[in-house]
Amino acid sequence: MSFVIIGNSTAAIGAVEGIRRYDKHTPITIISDEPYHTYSRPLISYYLGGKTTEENMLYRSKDFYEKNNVKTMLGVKAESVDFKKKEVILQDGSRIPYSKLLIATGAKPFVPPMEGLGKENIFNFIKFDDVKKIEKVAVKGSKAIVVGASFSGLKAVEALVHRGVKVTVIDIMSRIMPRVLDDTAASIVMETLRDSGVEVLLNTTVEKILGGDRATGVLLKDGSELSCDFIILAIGVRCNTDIVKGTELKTNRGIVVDSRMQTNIPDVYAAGDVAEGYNFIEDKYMEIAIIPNAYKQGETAGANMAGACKVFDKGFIMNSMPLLGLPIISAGVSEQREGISVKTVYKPEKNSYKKFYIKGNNLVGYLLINDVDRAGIYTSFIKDKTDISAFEDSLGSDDFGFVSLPKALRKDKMLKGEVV
Amino acid sequence: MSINYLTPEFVIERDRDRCIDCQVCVRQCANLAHSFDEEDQKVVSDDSKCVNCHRCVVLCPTRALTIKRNPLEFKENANWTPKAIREIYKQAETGGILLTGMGNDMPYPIYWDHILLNASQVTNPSIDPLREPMELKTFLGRKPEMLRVEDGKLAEKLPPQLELEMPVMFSAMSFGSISLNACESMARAASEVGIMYNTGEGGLHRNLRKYGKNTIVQVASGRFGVDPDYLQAGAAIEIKIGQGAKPGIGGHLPGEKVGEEVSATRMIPIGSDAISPAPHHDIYSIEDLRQLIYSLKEATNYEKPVSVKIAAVHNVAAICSGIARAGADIIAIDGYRGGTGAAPTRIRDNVGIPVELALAAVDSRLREEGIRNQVSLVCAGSIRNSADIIKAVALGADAVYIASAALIAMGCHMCQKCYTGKCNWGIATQDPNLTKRLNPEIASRRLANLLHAWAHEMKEMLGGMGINAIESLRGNRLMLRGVGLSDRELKILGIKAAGE
Amino acid sequence: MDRIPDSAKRKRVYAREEVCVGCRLCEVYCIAAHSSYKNDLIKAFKRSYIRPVPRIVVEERKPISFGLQCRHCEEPECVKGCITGAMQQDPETGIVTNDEARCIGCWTCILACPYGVIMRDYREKKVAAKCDFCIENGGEPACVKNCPNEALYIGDVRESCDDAEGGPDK
Amino acid sequence: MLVREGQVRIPSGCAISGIINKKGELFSGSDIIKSISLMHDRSNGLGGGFAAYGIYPEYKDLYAFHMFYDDTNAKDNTEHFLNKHFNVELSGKIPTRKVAAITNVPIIWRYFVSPRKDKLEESGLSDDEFVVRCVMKINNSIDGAFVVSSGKDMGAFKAVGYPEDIGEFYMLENYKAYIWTAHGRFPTNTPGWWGGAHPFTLLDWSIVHNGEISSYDANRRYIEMFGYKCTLQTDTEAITYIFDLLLRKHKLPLDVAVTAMAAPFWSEIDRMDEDKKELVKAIRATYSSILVNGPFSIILGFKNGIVALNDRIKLRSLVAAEKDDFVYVASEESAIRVVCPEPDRIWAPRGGEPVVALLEGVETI
Repeated sequence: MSFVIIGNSTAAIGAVEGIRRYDKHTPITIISDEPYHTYSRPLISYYLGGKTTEENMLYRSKDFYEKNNVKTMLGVKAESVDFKKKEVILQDGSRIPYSKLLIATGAKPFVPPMEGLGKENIFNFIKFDDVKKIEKVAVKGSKAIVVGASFSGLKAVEALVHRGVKVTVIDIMSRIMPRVLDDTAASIVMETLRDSGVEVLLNTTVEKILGGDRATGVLLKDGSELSCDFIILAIGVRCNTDIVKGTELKTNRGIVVDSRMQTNIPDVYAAGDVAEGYNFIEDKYMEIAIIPNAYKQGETAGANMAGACKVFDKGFIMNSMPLLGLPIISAGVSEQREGISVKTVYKPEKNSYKKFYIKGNNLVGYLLINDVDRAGIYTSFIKDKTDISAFEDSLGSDDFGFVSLPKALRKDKMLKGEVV
Repeated sequence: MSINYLTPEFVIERDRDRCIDCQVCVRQCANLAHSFDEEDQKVVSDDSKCVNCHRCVVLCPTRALTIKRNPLEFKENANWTPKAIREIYKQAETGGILLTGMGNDMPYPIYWDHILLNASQVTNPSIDPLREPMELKTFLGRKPEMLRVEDGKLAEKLPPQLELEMPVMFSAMSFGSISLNACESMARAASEVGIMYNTGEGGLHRNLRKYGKNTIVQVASGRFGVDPDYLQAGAAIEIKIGQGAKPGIGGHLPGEKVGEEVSATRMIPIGSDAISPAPHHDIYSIEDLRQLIYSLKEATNYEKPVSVKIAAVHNVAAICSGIARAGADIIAIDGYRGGTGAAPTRIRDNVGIPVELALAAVDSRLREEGIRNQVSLVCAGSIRNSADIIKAVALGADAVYIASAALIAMGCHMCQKCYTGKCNWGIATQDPNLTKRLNPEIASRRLANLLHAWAHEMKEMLGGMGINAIESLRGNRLMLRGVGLSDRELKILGIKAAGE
Repeated sequence: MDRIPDSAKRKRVYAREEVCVGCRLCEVYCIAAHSSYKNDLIKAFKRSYIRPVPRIVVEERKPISFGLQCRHCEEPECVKGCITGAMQQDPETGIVTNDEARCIGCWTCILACPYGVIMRDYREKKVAAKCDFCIENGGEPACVKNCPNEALYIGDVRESCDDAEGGPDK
Repeated sequence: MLVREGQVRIPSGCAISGIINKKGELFSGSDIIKSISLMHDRSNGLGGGFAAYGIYPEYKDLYAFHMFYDDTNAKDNTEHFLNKHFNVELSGKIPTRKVAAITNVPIIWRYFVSPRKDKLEESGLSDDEFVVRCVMKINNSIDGAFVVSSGKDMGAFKAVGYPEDIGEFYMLENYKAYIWTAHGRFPTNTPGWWGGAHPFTLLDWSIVHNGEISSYDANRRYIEMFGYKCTLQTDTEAITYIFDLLLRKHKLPLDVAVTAMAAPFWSEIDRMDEDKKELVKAIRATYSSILVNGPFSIILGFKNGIVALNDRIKLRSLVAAEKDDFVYVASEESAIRVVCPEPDRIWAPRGGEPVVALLEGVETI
């Protein structure tokens, strides 16, 4: 028996921990093309911004592999999988047999075709290696263009601001973080960006990257030119399914899995950003590229690989992102659709904005800006499909908490698990 | 508006070096004596609102607070005391009768403190309660003149008895005058210790029915909460004629205290004043009492002893003789020190007699008439400690009722402001913000602790006297000696002077 | 298949709202316990340059009040959601703690915690602050120890009480 | 002047002894004197006495009143009272001999009487109750008069002095009885008063007692409700009345009386079977005031036998022995062995466990 995991990030670690809850002994092998001890991907922006150190980026402690009886093959690229022989084929042609395999290869950057992409000083913003390159050019006073004003783009903006870089961020949409923020929320965030000297250009795209060997600027759709010292492309990501392209493993945008994270091939599992898990709010299988989801999928896969029967069918999108000191939290549905009503609580004097998406008696999504305390209670309502009709009015109030809940529900939550 | 002549009775002293402005005091004072000054970001106090209940002092985590009597002096006057003057200010201001809570606090003699106990020396041994059994079990109820035994078996069953593990019971305090948590605490402690608590005239809350074995249900002039189920629910029934704190006076629970639970328990509409008439309007004479006693016995199939509680008044001995002959199984005599949730100050401080004298007179009278066995005597009205109990039993009591002591065990600090409904200790209040301060878990434990401690002490005292069963002390007045008492008082108490 | 059980019995602080007096002494003592003067309230409050945040939430809507702190869940959402690995659960005791050195204040744990008991602490660098069961102070939580009315108590926790998504292991 | 019994309660320690021949055969007072004398150090010369049953066979249907008078006036008043209420069949001085140690001798007289029919009918009382009332009356209201004993075919002989001197004084070697009990007294702070010496008797109940009961006033105040007057304020008197109340008036079996006086502990009662538990509970509840508490050992004498009893935790010594038809009880084993060196059985009864020795053929008291 041996377990093989391709990937070394959140889902992979979740899988190791999931396996080890049931099986302390079967060897696990982790194969990753990155040469690093497992680290936290989202921390690259904090690293770049000087808010954390390389050491503190470790997602698990140095002795994690040893303690969990994991053999690592780091900096080794898995090229493909021979599902018949149950072997992973490495770049050098060698083969690693597996009894059960987890594919946790994550996502890769999506870059639309544009002229001049081959120049130097154009970076992605996904891996540690990306920021290790960026930090060399992002010196105080330099000018940067960030393409993409969504989650990772704005985290890059924040990091650059912290480094004293003058940043311009460009997005094709009419507002920043268009999938999460509405106009009011976007305006609050925009103000924060502006306060930090960030220029935001919306409704436009990069036609062409200017410069010789090195990028020196961009030509925008409207014909205007912007100069810069480097460019970060943070337009989006796609599931990294390269390793199984053209095999019988079923994929759509990502690898198709069931709620136990099994693929269509026996003993092969997938988890994390590469997988299309079940989104229980949308009631469909889709990629849910967020850390909590990646961990739980990995953990579920691991448990099932170890022989347990564990289901994860409560995945949905949720994000927390402090941007330049402004906390932003969102979960679940983030757009008004048919059958969904919206409740907003806006307190400009507190720079606080709260928005709730309600479907029938259930909360299906929310957005909190600035006053994000106790957000998880709302998350739990979504997850548990709590009937909120009795206290819907108090959602978003300053003192919202368990005290707002009907007594029976409150006690049920508060006394949960007590051995009487 | 004219100026109020009353100056603060107490001053709150806050040690600024210790105060951390945590606002615990602010949150705990129902009288709003403390507040947080947002501007200065510090806690400040208003002496005039302080009733000296010590809630803030006890809860202050840094011991930054203390309360003192306002040192403000009037011109010295042995006759016009500050108290007398203040009372006039108050009445001149309000036009109302003076109200107060808890028991008579006037400096009348406390006879317990003039009575001393005996102990064995040489001629007979004291008994060590750590080595020998020491029994406090007590039965309350009518005892037959004699037993009939046939073929080694009891030929005639005893009349119903209350079996107590120690000769102490919690005295009547109604749900309404005190919180449900306070009632529950006593009920739980009573059932743990094996004694009785008393519903008072407030009916029996459904949550407390399970403590029925340890409950005396009271029937008072207002008949609140009385129905056949109620009478059946307890182990005994008590007819309340009077109360030591306010003999001859009825009771009045203001409508604001009659919330949903009190209303349901008392069987009266929410928000209505609960008025207990001064007399029972069906008892204008002793024969009427007899009728009520037997009505209650009929209603409960003669299975429960019936107690009659009266205030200790001048003619108490003759009255008790009448009550015994009217068929009562237990007589509770409540002395003038007994507590109350609310009483007119003048009544509380001036009506009634000391229970020590009343008890001695009643016990002697019933013995002279040869009817002492027909009733059990319960002594009530400010039993403060185990020695008081021992003395009461030696004077002739079968058991004692404690109430103030029980409240103090639960947290009462004797500020005597029960009637305001703002009891900061969650006892004499129905305000849900305050009642939850009394955790029945803690309070019942404290009550049980108190009783266990007293039981230990009583056993020590009994052992010292060479007695190993409480009944051998009952009426055993030779074990008592008086100090600082007149011949007349000694004679009434039926005890000798120390040295005799 | 059975999960390998934790070696220690899980414990958790529970609240009895019926007897919470709303005094907030739990907060006061929690603050002190997480200050540099653990056993001296006066110094903790008067000398601490910046007061630590309490790791207990006191909710109050009169007459109801109660304190609420980390449940140290069996399936801790905050640990699973933590992007840095700072939030960890001790496999022996089940106690969830946040390694503040590694925490970067992304508030994902606040987003994830179903009890809303993780606080934002902006004293120095921003970090998530949460109940640590006072493990550094001997594991007797200061809030429980100093609750004047036993409205907080330590209770044993059943196995598998916090359902993972999709229910417990089948 | 020091007050005497009746004016003050005087606790005392003592020696007791009792001998019965279960066949009812009579024997002289020599043995009992020997037995009680051996325990000389348990007395201090301030009181002692004897009770003897079977001494007046020729007058066994008459109540024998043994009397102490302080003076002739008391004697006259008493005789007037007696003549009014009784037919006095015979009267005379109780024979005594001069003994140096016995001083301050009162007038000692005895009367053999039967209640006058008319008075008896008038009172509506039984013979015994009539006698009891008269005894109470004399003791209470005739100054200087004291009824030493009042039973049939029995008598009490007591005095201030050591028991052996008292035996000699009363010439007890000349009396023959089937039951003898004796008492030597060690009172504290007493001048010694003849009436206060023991045994204490009522009708044919006699009690010798060693101890100081701590429940005295509780016991006294209870029995006084039943018409008894505890004029002497002694434990012995109270215990005698308790026996009289329970056995004669309430007609309770001896075991019930003993249970009331030396009750088992509640912990023991809890282990009894239901019937027994109910009975004992009722006894303790009803007769709680006559639980005799504190140290005591007593010998109750009556015409059919003796009962010896200790308090329930045996705070006083009591030894019993059997030899042939004889049963012995005494404060000390030596006091038995001095008259019965080799008993068939000798034992120390447990606290609260009575030693009952009845005449043959007698079922109960």
